Parts: sequence; structure tokens; C-alpha cells
Amino acid sequence: MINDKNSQKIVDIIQNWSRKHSIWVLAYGTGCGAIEIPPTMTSRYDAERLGVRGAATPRQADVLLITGYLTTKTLKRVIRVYEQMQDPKYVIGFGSCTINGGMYYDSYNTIKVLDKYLPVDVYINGCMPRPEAVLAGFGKLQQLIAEGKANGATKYKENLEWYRGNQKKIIPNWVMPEYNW
Amino acid sequence: MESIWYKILGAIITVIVAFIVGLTYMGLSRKITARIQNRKGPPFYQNFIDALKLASKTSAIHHGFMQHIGPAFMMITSIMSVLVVPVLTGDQWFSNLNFKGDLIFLLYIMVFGPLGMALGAGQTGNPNSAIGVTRGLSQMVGFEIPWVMALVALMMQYKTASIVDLINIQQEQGVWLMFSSPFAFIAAVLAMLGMFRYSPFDIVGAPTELASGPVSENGGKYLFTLMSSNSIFAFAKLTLYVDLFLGGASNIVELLIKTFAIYLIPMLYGTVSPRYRTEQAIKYFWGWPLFFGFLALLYAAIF
Amino acid sequence: MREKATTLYLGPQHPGITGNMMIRLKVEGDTIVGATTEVGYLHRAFEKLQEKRNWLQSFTLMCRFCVPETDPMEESYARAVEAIEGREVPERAKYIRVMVLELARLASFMLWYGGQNGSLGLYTMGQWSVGDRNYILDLFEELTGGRVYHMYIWPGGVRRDLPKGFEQRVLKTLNYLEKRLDDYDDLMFDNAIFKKRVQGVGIVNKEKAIEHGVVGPVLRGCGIKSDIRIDDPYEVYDKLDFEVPTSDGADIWARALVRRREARQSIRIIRQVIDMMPGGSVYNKIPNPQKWTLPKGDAYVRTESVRGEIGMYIASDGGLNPRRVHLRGAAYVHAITLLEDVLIGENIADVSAIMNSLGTCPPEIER
Amino acid sequence: MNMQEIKENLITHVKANFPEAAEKEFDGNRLDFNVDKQCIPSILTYLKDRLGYIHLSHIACVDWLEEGEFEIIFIVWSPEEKMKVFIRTRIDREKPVMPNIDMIWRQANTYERELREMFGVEFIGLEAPDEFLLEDWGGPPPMRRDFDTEAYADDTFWHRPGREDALDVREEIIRRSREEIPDFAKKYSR
Amino acid sequence: MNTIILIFIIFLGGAILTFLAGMLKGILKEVLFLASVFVPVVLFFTNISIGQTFSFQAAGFAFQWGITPLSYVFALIVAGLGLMAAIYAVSAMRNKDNVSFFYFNYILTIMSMLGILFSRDLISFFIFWEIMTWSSYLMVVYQGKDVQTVGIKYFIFSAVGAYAMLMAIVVIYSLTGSMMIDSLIQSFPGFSFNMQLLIPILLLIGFGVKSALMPLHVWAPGAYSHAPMAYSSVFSGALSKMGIYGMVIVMVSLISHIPGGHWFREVIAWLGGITAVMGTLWAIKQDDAKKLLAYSSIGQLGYIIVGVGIGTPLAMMSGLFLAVMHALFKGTLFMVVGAIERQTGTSNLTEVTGLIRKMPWTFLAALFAIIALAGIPPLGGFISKWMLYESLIGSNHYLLVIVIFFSSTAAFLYCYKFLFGFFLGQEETEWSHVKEAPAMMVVPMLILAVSTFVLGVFPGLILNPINEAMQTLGYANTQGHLWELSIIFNEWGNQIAMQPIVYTIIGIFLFFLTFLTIKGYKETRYVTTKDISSSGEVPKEHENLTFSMNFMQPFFRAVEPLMRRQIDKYYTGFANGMEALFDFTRRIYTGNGQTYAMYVVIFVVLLLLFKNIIFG
Repeated sequence: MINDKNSQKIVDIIQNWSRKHSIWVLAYGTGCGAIEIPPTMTSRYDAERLGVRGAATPRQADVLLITGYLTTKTLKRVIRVYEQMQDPKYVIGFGSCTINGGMYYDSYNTIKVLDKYLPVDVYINGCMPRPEAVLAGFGKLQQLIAEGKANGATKYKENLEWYRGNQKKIIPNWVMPEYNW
Repeated sequence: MESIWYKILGAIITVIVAFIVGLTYMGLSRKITARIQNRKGPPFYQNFIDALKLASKTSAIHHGFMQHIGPAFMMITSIMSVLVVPVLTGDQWFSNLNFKGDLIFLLYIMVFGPLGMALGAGQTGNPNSAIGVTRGLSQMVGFEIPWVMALVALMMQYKTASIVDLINIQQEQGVWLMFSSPFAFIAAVLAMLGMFRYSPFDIVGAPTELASGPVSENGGKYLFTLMSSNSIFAFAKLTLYVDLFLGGASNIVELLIKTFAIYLIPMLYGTVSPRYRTEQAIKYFWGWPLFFGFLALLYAAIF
Repeated sequence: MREKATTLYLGPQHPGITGNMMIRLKVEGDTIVGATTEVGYLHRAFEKLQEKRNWLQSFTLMCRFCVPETDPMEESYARAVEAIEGREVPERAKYIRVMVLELARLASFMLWYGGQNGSLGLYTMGQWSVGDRNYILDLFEELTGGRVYHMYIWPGGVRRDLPKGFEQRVLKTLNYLEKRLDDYDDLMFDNAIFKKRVQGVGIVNKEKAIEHGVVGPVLRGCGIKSDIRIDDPYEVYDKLDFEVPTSDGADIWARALVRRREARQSIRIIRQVIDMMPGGSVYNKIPNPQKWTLPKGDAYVRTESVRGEIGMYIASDGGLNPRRVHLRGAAYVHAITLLEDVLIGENIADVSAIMNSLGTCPPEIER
Repeated sequence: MNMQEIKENLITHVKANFPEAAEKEFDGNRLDFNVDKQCIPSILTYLKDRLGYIHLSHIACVDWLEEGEFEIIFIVWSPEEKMKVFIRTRIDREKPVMPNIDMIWRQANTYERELREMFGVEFIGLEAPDEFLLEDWGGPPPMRRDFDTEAYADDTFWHRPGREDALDVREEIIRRSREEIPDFAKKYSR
Repeated sequence: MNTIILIFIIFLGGAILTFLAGMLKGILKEVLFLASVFVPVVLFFTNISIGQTFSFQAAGFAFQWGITPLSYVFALIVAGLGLMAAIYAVSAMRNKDNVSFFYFNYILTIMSMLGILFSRDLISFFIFWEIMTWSSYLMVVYQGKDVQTVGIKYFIFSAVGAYAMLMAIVVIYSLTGSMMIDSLIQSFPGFSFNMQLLIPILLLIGFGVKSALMPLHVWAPGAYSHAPMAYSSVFSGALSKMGIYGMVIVMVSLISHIPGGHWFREVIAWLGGITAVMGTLWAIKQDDAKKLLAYSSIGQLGYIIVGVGIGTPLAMMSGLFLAVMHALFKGTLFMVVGAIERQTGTSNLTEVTGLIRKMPWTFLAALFAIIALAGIPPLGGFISKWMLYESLIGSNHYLLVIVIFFSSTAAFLYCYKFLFGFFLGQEETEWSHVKEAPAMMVVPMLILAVSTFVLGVFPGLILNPINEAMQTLGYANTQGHLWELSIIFNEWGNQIAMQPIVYTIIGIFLFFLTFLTIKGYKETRYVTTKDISSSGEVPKEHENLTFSMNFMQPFFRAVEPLMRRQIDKYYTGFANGMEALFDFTRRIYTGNGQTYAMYVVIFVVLLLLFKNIIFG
């Protein structure tokens, strides 16, 4: 019955609906954007009413929120954490620095474009993005999930070698366990 | 033969009811906590969505067989507890196979799952999990003592170890045990704070200390099973309290009102309390709760 | 050979860490026997970038040093540049600066309330205080256009004057916050469990404080009355009447008491500033930024932030760009050597609380 | 004792013990001493133990590329006398070696680690992990003036195209200033 | 020839032959050893029936050997566990020095234990007791480590116990003129009150030493952990039960008949309760698995003593049932430790980690044994715990039940520590070479482990002989109203039916096991224990990620006041006091066991000489 095309569709719709309304964000403040996460989660903006809540470890989380610039040192940890998350998983790039380096365009220690290294589903721009913008970003992600278009993880799996090549280019000492699915 | 199948069917229905009620209570608790914290909060059915989401996660990892079956152990405990505790008095459908509702058996089956889960958590090799487990076991030694004192007081006072008999006694006397053995009730409620693992006793999976402790390596279907198990278990514990101290419940509405009233105690206490350190939690349970436990025993011995 | 003690990574991905840093804990049981902090996850090389920017462009980078409280950085930069150049600041600008600084302190205290209690599992407090912090951020937004990055205090004054009726709105917010601070006291300081958790934990006594060069509330928490605003007064702090609270406990509880009273002192200062606010212009016009050079020389200024003193050293070689900017926040001394020292012998459960109490803010260390 | 007396007193004391120290006075509560790098630990110890300069506020390093020297500045503070003292020394840029002072103030350890990593200044006897802020860094010490961060960034990282178009923002500003201000924003303009 | 004497002859002959065969290398001595354990045990199971006796006269005393229902229960333990441990020992002791000496002592121990159970007269009882003590002493010092401390401690306490028992026997003989146990029981109510107190106390000292009752337990941790593990499983599982056996007789047949004996039993029960708590607490603190199990044995024996001491039908039943269960699970656990020590070279819980995938069968055995030990349903330990609680509650022991409950809840801590320390946690490279133990070691463990499960579901299998034994001790028949094949009742008629419980548990387990396995089967991966969410960092090679040091530290912070004093210190203080008192003997004081034994002998002789003065 599950193999039947139509019923599969219905199952997908239900699953995507649940994924859309339950977004567990990994507690990882990678950059200065992390300062606007507490206001987003607390009383005035209250992201929890949209089903957004924090998750303590990557195994439980759905969304990796890259809050701002990534230094090469952090990038290594972010990749590690991203690969430990369970499918389906999404990445939100947060702040101008994840898009094009922002004001650190000539810094020797930060990456400029996040989607070369990790598959980004939604970018939220601004320096720093206001909580409203963050909520809008979550809204966009929800929309993408509901439509089944938030498939960054699949893209990552399919193009793993390309991503890996980019990552290894700036992380010289690659000591991580291999990601095999 | 036919009656057994009816019983099993009834038991399955009970478990499903427990699952729904447990998740709803958790959702309501999130809602109420949110209102206390000045915010709108998630809808009360948020936990169902979370559970469904976890169940529809496509991938999962485990570090070995024990971790794989850990949640199943947890499920044994919760479902067995629901089956042992009489949910509704005098109802055919909710007699749920209860094995005469023996209290000592219940105490021990309640440990079965956590220990199995602890083994699973141990196999992950994550030090946070192991530390969480040691904390949980230590805390358990803490709150079990006043809890058992309360139960022993009841058993001695009414010469029975069966929950069914205790409910019957309450209905015959027309007075709840909460009033006829008040000290046992106080000791049991204080111990309950630890049993529900809300703040200040949420030391097992304290996120800021251990990054969610024993479950830190569980995701997807494992976390779903654990979550369902927790909700069923919560319902079982609440029903147990209602059965023991609040005279049981004869219909489902009464049951819901009484269990929710009990549930509010640890929840509301939790929203305004920071977390104890492990040894402080143990010492807390060996303070006033133990004192009330002794009073309960004394009361049982005298009357 | 395998070590005996268990290694526990606290951070960078950990709910209990205050920012993006890592502490490698060696634990036996739940006692910490060794701690090594590792930083550098946020190193953006501001100081290198500033060498490429001109004096005004550098200013926009300044507020990004450390996000919980951005204005002391701008203030430090502005004063350092003014000291090298000898530029005067209008009186009104000084008062506005003090007001903004104290508002920023207040906002940062609100964040600390949330962090300190969140680390101990009392999440209600964080929901309250971080939610109320938005009212201060609203004021900032009205004044500067940004919630977090203000870029308001610049060399020669402040960027623009106060909007109409801004003072009244500040006072209204202060009245509200004062009431809320009493609520926080009920929830936090009157809480027996909170008291039990923090008393006697994370002790930084006088000897240790001198040895490690401790600053700010941590220093005041061990009984030493020290505040840059009094000792080395800047702007108009010497004209204002306020107290520097101290406490003798030297533990987290003592530091919490200090911060609790400091938050009220901030409110007091803002009220005074609004009362005493003179008229006049708010900035001395700077030359065309593309051609703005400073004379050769250097300056070191210090500003009191919530976490302690922020020191900024700027050297100018007479050119268009700074020769060298070096900023050192309070966390620079607190979060590495002091933290490693304090954590020995503490419980795993208290690490997060100790970090919050010492006011560790990793971007300040790494810049 | 006013500020001037304090300064004179300080100069006499320091001069008596370290005759080669060259002082330079500033307005306000600041006083500079230029010393040789070898007497840095002794003069700091002296200031800390005898004269009450118990707080090491800062250690900064300036790269004078043109002169081939690093200037290292120690800033100490006396809470009693409310006085900042700058101890400055210059070292050779090619072979930068400094005495270690983290036994005097523990936090100096952090400063020295940073200077070691960012400028390549070697502190004799500094006990600390090799890496401080950078990880697996292969290039030259990055804070030196001759390290070109922009070239390195262009070389190492991928830039998103389009940034170069926005180099001149003046046209955009002119274009925007002709736009009408929306109604809701009018009340905020003065 | 009488089967009873045949059994002992085979044992003795086998022992000597095996010892002599030790000169030869090879498999012969192993076969001889197995045969000399196996044959008598089979003979016992097939040819011995209850009531069979064998008597003879020697040296003017009448000796009578025979088996009673009570001793049959204990003989089941001895024979069953002895056989399993023998099979295990062959493989475990291979390639060790001086194996034939081990075999010799092992057979002698089994023989002497059966001898104790067969003896109907006090002389042979005492002789077998001494053989048992000596052979076990030789086993304790077999590995030659810490003989000065551990061996001597064991020796002294055994000597004290033995002399106390001897003195009791002498007193009994002087009072009754007979050495028969039955005649003692018959004539005991007629003794004077002082004698009625003296005899049980002296006997209980003797039995208490072997069963590690609280103030007399000091020897046990060292002795259990120093003997070879193959022997320790018998030592703790069966040998300590000899003390229990004696206690049951003393408690039921003697103490019940003295006026106020009720209080006497209370004291013993409380001593048992304290033993249980302290044993458990000390067990949690141990880092060496052997020591942990040793202290745990002390604690478990405490439960048994509580059950025997309370003495209501349910309590007595629970005590005897726990005695059987304890033999099964503690035997298994000592074997597990032996297997791990053999494979890894150490039994330290803080060093060995992550063996679960290397030694899965051993883990399975350990898991069953631990669940039984913790008393978690549906395994056998639960039955005994349940009966113990119900009996305590039913007989209004308000505080004792709390004490026992504290002890058994705290026992979860060391249970988890044991499993976690050996089998769970990080799979470190230093243990990657470890293989599963040989089949001859694994199979006995598994048999014992599975039998805990079987007895958990069908406790009636072992409650039947226990019931018979209790009937001969003067209890009413309890079948049908306290137990059935798989149902147990308490005194108020509340019941636990094990079969439906077990089926439900298995049903739920299988359902969720299937669910967890089938759901997303293709996307469920096994990852190594190095791939954990360590906050985004990649741990370095030398860093230890297994949490093993000071495992239960927060718990110990809470129970600190209880742990402050060691009983050992009191004994040391006592010995120091003695030393000071007998300062003039300092010249002949040599610091070895004989001197200590001498003190004891002098003390006992003095006591005997002046007994009339002391006891009137």
C-alpha cells in the first residue's frame, strides 16, 4: 500500500507537514548572529509558537543555523556537526557574512560563501538580521519543506565529492571520520 | 478464551489513550509554561507534531545492539506500568490485564526500562550519557526512599499490596487516602517531584550541563520511541497517584481532571526553580520527604 | 596511552557554553581535575582589517567586536581617536554617550540575568529578562536605527541628536524595567535553590584576582572597590552621583549581588543624565573621511562594560589608516587563564554557571 | 598628592633603579618609559611590588615595518595612584625574542600567546599550547604588516561574484536620496 | 555399598589422583578432575533420596550421615554450581602454575560442603567444616598475593568461628552427652536460659563468619577477590551458603524455642539489614570488579540473613530462594569476571571498556545475572525480593523494609557500574585484540544465567524442595497459598502471576524490537563509538572518552556520613589494644597468623575454663 504512488504522496504530505511545524534548531551559536536568537526564542517574538525549539545535540536537530561568519576553525566543527545530524536536515545561513563575506570580505580567517561548503536551504540577510527577519526565514523554510523543495541534504549527498573538495581546500588537517551516507 | 482477547484489545486501547493523554499533557505543560513566561507558546498539540516529525525522520544511527533496543526496554516499563495500574475502576475495557496491581511489582518494573535505557546510553560511548545515567540512578536512590515509605505506610495500614484493593478501600470508606493518610500523601508528592524530572530535578538530561545526557545520541525513531514511552509513563504515574491517593476515577473525565491536577504540581514547581546539583537533590529527598515518610510510617503503625 | 581522567568537551556546540568556544574538561567522577580552554572559533582578524580601512571605516567594524554590549567598543575607539587627535567633544554628546552606554549596560544585564539562570535551569527568568530587553533595544532602534549594532558613538561626538520626546520614552522604559527588576529579584535572589546552587561555587578571591588581573564585577565580587568610571573617569561620570557596589563572598552569588545592584545604579545614572542633559550640538564635524589623517602617536583608553574594563590601544603613524588597534575585553583575562584556574575542583554541573558569572564572551577574546 | 607630584615621584623611583629608562610625560594620568627589553621583567616586578602598580592592563605590539622593529608596550595601572604607566621596548623584527613575564601576572600568558601567534614574537620559557586563535595555520604570522590579508583571502576563499559592482556607493546614495520618503517614516525625520 | 560413602570416596580418591596426576602434563588431569566432580554429582542427583542415612561408629562416637530436605536444597546449590564451576575452571585454569593443587582443593571443597550438608552429627559436621575452611584458605592464598593481609584475615576469622563452634559443640556434648544434631534440637528447650543464649550465639559466630554477617565480614572482600575466579564463584555462591544453612537450623530449631527468641531474631535480622546496606554502599565504591562482587555478595547475604532472621514462612522462603538465586547469579558474575580477566589481563573497571562487541555471550550472561541481581522482573531475583518485601511488610517491620529497599535500590548503581565498566563505553583500540572466552567458560555461564530466567518464570520449581524443607523445620505447608508453579502470593493473598507478565513483556519487547528494526531499515546505520557528538570536536587519540573514574561520586557526596568509618579500623584498633594489653608477649609476637590464632585459642580456652563462673 505504501508503494502505491498516491498513498505515498499522502504520506509525504503528512510527513512534510509535521516536519514543517516542528523545527528543532541545533544549539550552536557559530557567530555574532547568535545574539538575536535569544530574543527570537523568548517572549516577544516567541518562535516556539511556530514549533521552533532548541535541540541540544546534532542527533536530535533538524536545522543547523549558521549564525554569521564562519572562521575556518569553526567550519570544521560545523561540517562535523552537520554530518552527524539525521536526515532530513536543513541549513539556514544567517546574516550577510554567510552570503558573501559581509564586512569580512578580506579577512584571512573567514569563509566568504557558505554554500560552497554546506548546502544552504535558506539565507536570511542583514547585519544583523532582526528577529522578524529570522522568523520570516523560518517561514520560508517551512514553505520550502511543505513543498518538498528543502532538499539540501540530498544535494550534499549527491555532490559530496565537490563539497568535500572545497572543504578540504581550506581545512588542511582533515582528521574527521568519513561521512558515508 | 474470548475474554482474554477482549482484555488484550482493551489493554491496547488503554495504551493508546495513555499515549494521547500523555502527549497532550506535555503539550499543555509547554503551553502553560509559555504563558507563565509571558509568551504565546506552541499549540497544545505541538508534541504530536514533534512525535510525528521524529517518526518521519528517514535516517538513524546507533552505536550497537544495546542502544538499538534501549528504547524498547523503556517501552516495556511504560506499557507494563499502564497495564498494572488500574485506569478506571469497574470498567471492562480499562481493566487492562492488570496483574492485580501489585505495588512492589510496579516499583520494580518501573526500574526495568531506565536500566535498559541506561545500558543503551552506555553503549554510545558518549561520556555525557554515562554521566547522565549515574546522575539519574543516584537521584532514583534519593526519591525512591520517601516514595517507598509512603507506599509501605499505605500497605501496612490497609493490609494489602494491591492497588485495586486500595481503591476499593477508599470507595468503601468514602474518603480519599490523601486525607486519611495525609503524611504518606505528602511524602509521595514530594517524591513525585523527582519522579517527573521537571526542574529542579531535571539533572539527568540537563542541557546546559550534559547536552541532554542519556538521550544525546538518540535521534529519529529512537527518540520517537522514547518520547512516546515517556508520555505513556507519565500517564501511568499520574494514574497511579490518582488511584492511590485520590480515590481512583470512575469515568474518563474524572480521571483527566484528577491526573491533570496532580500533573500541575511538578510542572508549576518546575517553572520557577533552578536545577539542583545531584547530591543536593538526593539530600533534599532525604530531608523533608523522608521526615514525612517517617511520620507516615508512624501514623500507619499507630492507627 | 589512554589518560585516566575522562575528557569532556564543553563546546563549541553545547547548550551550556557562552558563545563559540571550547573547554576541554578532564573529569574524575563529576569533579573537574583539569580544564583547557580553546578559543579562536571567532577570529575574524578585525585588527588586521582595520589596518586596511581608514579611520571612519574602522569605526563601523568596532561594534562587531562583542555583541552582547556593543557601545563600549565604539566609545573606546572614539575616545582613543579623540585622544590622539586632541579633538574636543561637545558637552551634550558626552551626556548622550553616557546615556547610551548605561542603556547598553542595562540591556547586557538583562541578557546576563537570562544566561545566569538559564545555565542553572531556570528558563523562566531568561524568557522574562530577554523579552524585556527588547524594550531597551527598541529605544536603541529609535535612536540609532539598529537593535544590536548601533554605530552611534563616533569620534567627535555622536552620530545624531536624540529624537523628540526620546527622554520621556527612556524614563517610561526605566520605570517599567525597575518594576521588572523587582520581579526578577523575587524569582532569582529569593530562590532558595538558586542560593544553594551558587553559594561557595566558582570562588575568585582577592589573591587570585590580583594574580590574574581580574576586572569588573568579578573584582568587585571579591570585595575590591574598583570601577573605571570612578577610578579613571571618562565623559561625564565624574559629575554623576552613583555607587560602586561590592560584595565579599567571592563566589557566583556575590557577583550576582553586585550585578543586581549595578543594574539599579545604571537606571539611576540614566535618570541623572536625563536631568542634567545640556543643549547644544552633538558632534564636531570630522574632515572628509577619505583624507582624514591623525597625528603620529598612540593612546590607550579604558571603558567599563558589564563584564569589566575594556582596554583599547591605538597607534597611529600619521597616515590614513590606524597603524595598530588592539582591543582587550574583560573576557580576555577571565575566560582563559582565570577560568582554567577556577574550574579545577568544581563540579561539572557548575561550569556553565561559572562561565556566565565570570562574563566570558569569546568574540572579545578572539576578535 | 596631585598628579604632577605622583609622576615626579615615580620618575625618581624608577630612575634610581633603572637609570637607562627614558621617560616621556603626557597630559593626564599617563607616563611612558622606554626601556631595554632585558629589564622588562625587573621593572614590571618593581612597579608591581614596590610602587603598587598591581594591575597589568594591556600588552600591545606595533609592527614598525619600515624601521624593522616591533614595539612592545606594557601598560600597568595603579589603583592607588590612579596612574597608567606605559613600559615600551623595541625589539628586532627579524629575530623577535622577549623575556617572559607570565609569572608576574598570570594573564600575561594569554597576551604572550597571542603575540607569539600573531607576530611571531618568541617569549623565552612560555609554557602554553602552540595554537591560540588559529588552527593549522601555514602562512606567516598574520598580524605582521607584510602579510597581505586581502590577497590571501582572494587566493584561498571563493568570492561570490557581484561584490565588485558595489564598490562605488555614491551613485546609489544619490539615486536613493531622490526617492520619496514614505509616509510612515516621515515622523522620524527631523 | 552405600551411595553416600561412595560419593565421598570418589571425591577423596579423585582429589588425590588428580593431585598426583599433576605430575603428568596434558589432558589427563583435567579429565580426572572433571570426572571426580561429575561422577559424584551425578550419583547425588540420581541415587540419593531424602531420608537415606549411613551411620558408623569410630573413636567412641557415633557418626551419622544422611540427607534432610533442608540440606537437599543446599546440596542442590553445591552440586549444581560445583559442577558448572568445575567445567568453567578447567578452561579458566589451563596454563596456570600448580593447577593440580587447585583441582585438589576444589574437589575437597565440594566434598566438604556436601559433607557438611550430609552430616547429622556435630563431629563430622565440624570436621567437614574444618576441611572446607582449610581448602578455601589454601585457595585464597593460591595466587600468592597479599597473603599477609588477606590470607591472615580470613584465617583468623575462620579460626574464631571454628573455635566458637567447637566450644559450642563441647558445651552441647557436656549438656546432652550426644553429638547428634537431632538430639540437640530435641533437648534444647530444656536447657537453662544462659545455655540457651550461649549456644546459639557461639554457633552464630561460627556461621556468621562464613556468611559474612556484618561485624564478621571483614575477611570477605579480600578473600573473595583473591581466590581464583573459578573458585570464587563457588566460594561466594555455595560456600557462604553453608553459614546460611547453619543459621537456618539455629534460627528455626533453636532460637525459636527460647523465651524472647523473637528479639534475638530481630537483632540478627537487623544485623543482616545493616550488612546489606553497608555491603551495597561499599560495593558501589569499588573500582575492581572482584571487590565489587565481593562486597555485593556481602550485601546479598545480608538479605538472606534478613529473610532467615525474620522467620515468617514467606520470609524464610524468600531467604532460601534468594540463597539459590544468589548462587546462580553471583556464580555467573564471578565467572564473567574470570573470563574477562583471562581475556584482558585485568579486572579493573576503570581500565577495561567496550567489550560488548568483543565478548557478546559473556555480556549476555552478565546481563541476565545483573538483572537477576538487581531484582528486576521477570528474572528470579525479583521473586525473592518480592517475597522478602511482602514478608517484611506483612510482619510489620516498618524500618527494616526501608533499609532493605534502600540497599536494593542502591544496588542498581553497582549493577550498572559493573556492566558499564566492562562492556559498555568507548571501544578502545587497546582492547581491540580481545576475543570471546572459550566455549567451556561461556557455556556454564549461560546455563546458570538462563536458569535464573527459568526460575524467575517458574519459581515453583525450586520453591517445591524449599517447601518440603520448611515443612520438616516445622512450618506449615505453603504450597497453594503462598506459591504455585509460577504464581507467588503474599500473606494477604495478593498475588503475582509470573507467566502472563513474562509473556506480556516478551510481546511488548518483540513488537518494539520489530518496529525499531524494520522502520527505516536501510537508512539505519551502525557507527563506531568514536563517532559521537562530542560538541563538534574530534577527540584526540590519547583522550579518554569513557567515564569511569569515581563513577558514582555525587551519590557518595550524599551518603558521605555513612561511609566515614570502616569496620576494619575497629578491628585494627581492637588488635592494637590487645597488643598493648599483652605487651609482655611482644617478644614472642611474630606478626604472623599463628600468633593471632594463638590469642584466639587462649581466649577460647580461658572462656571454656571459666564458663561455669561466667555463665553460672
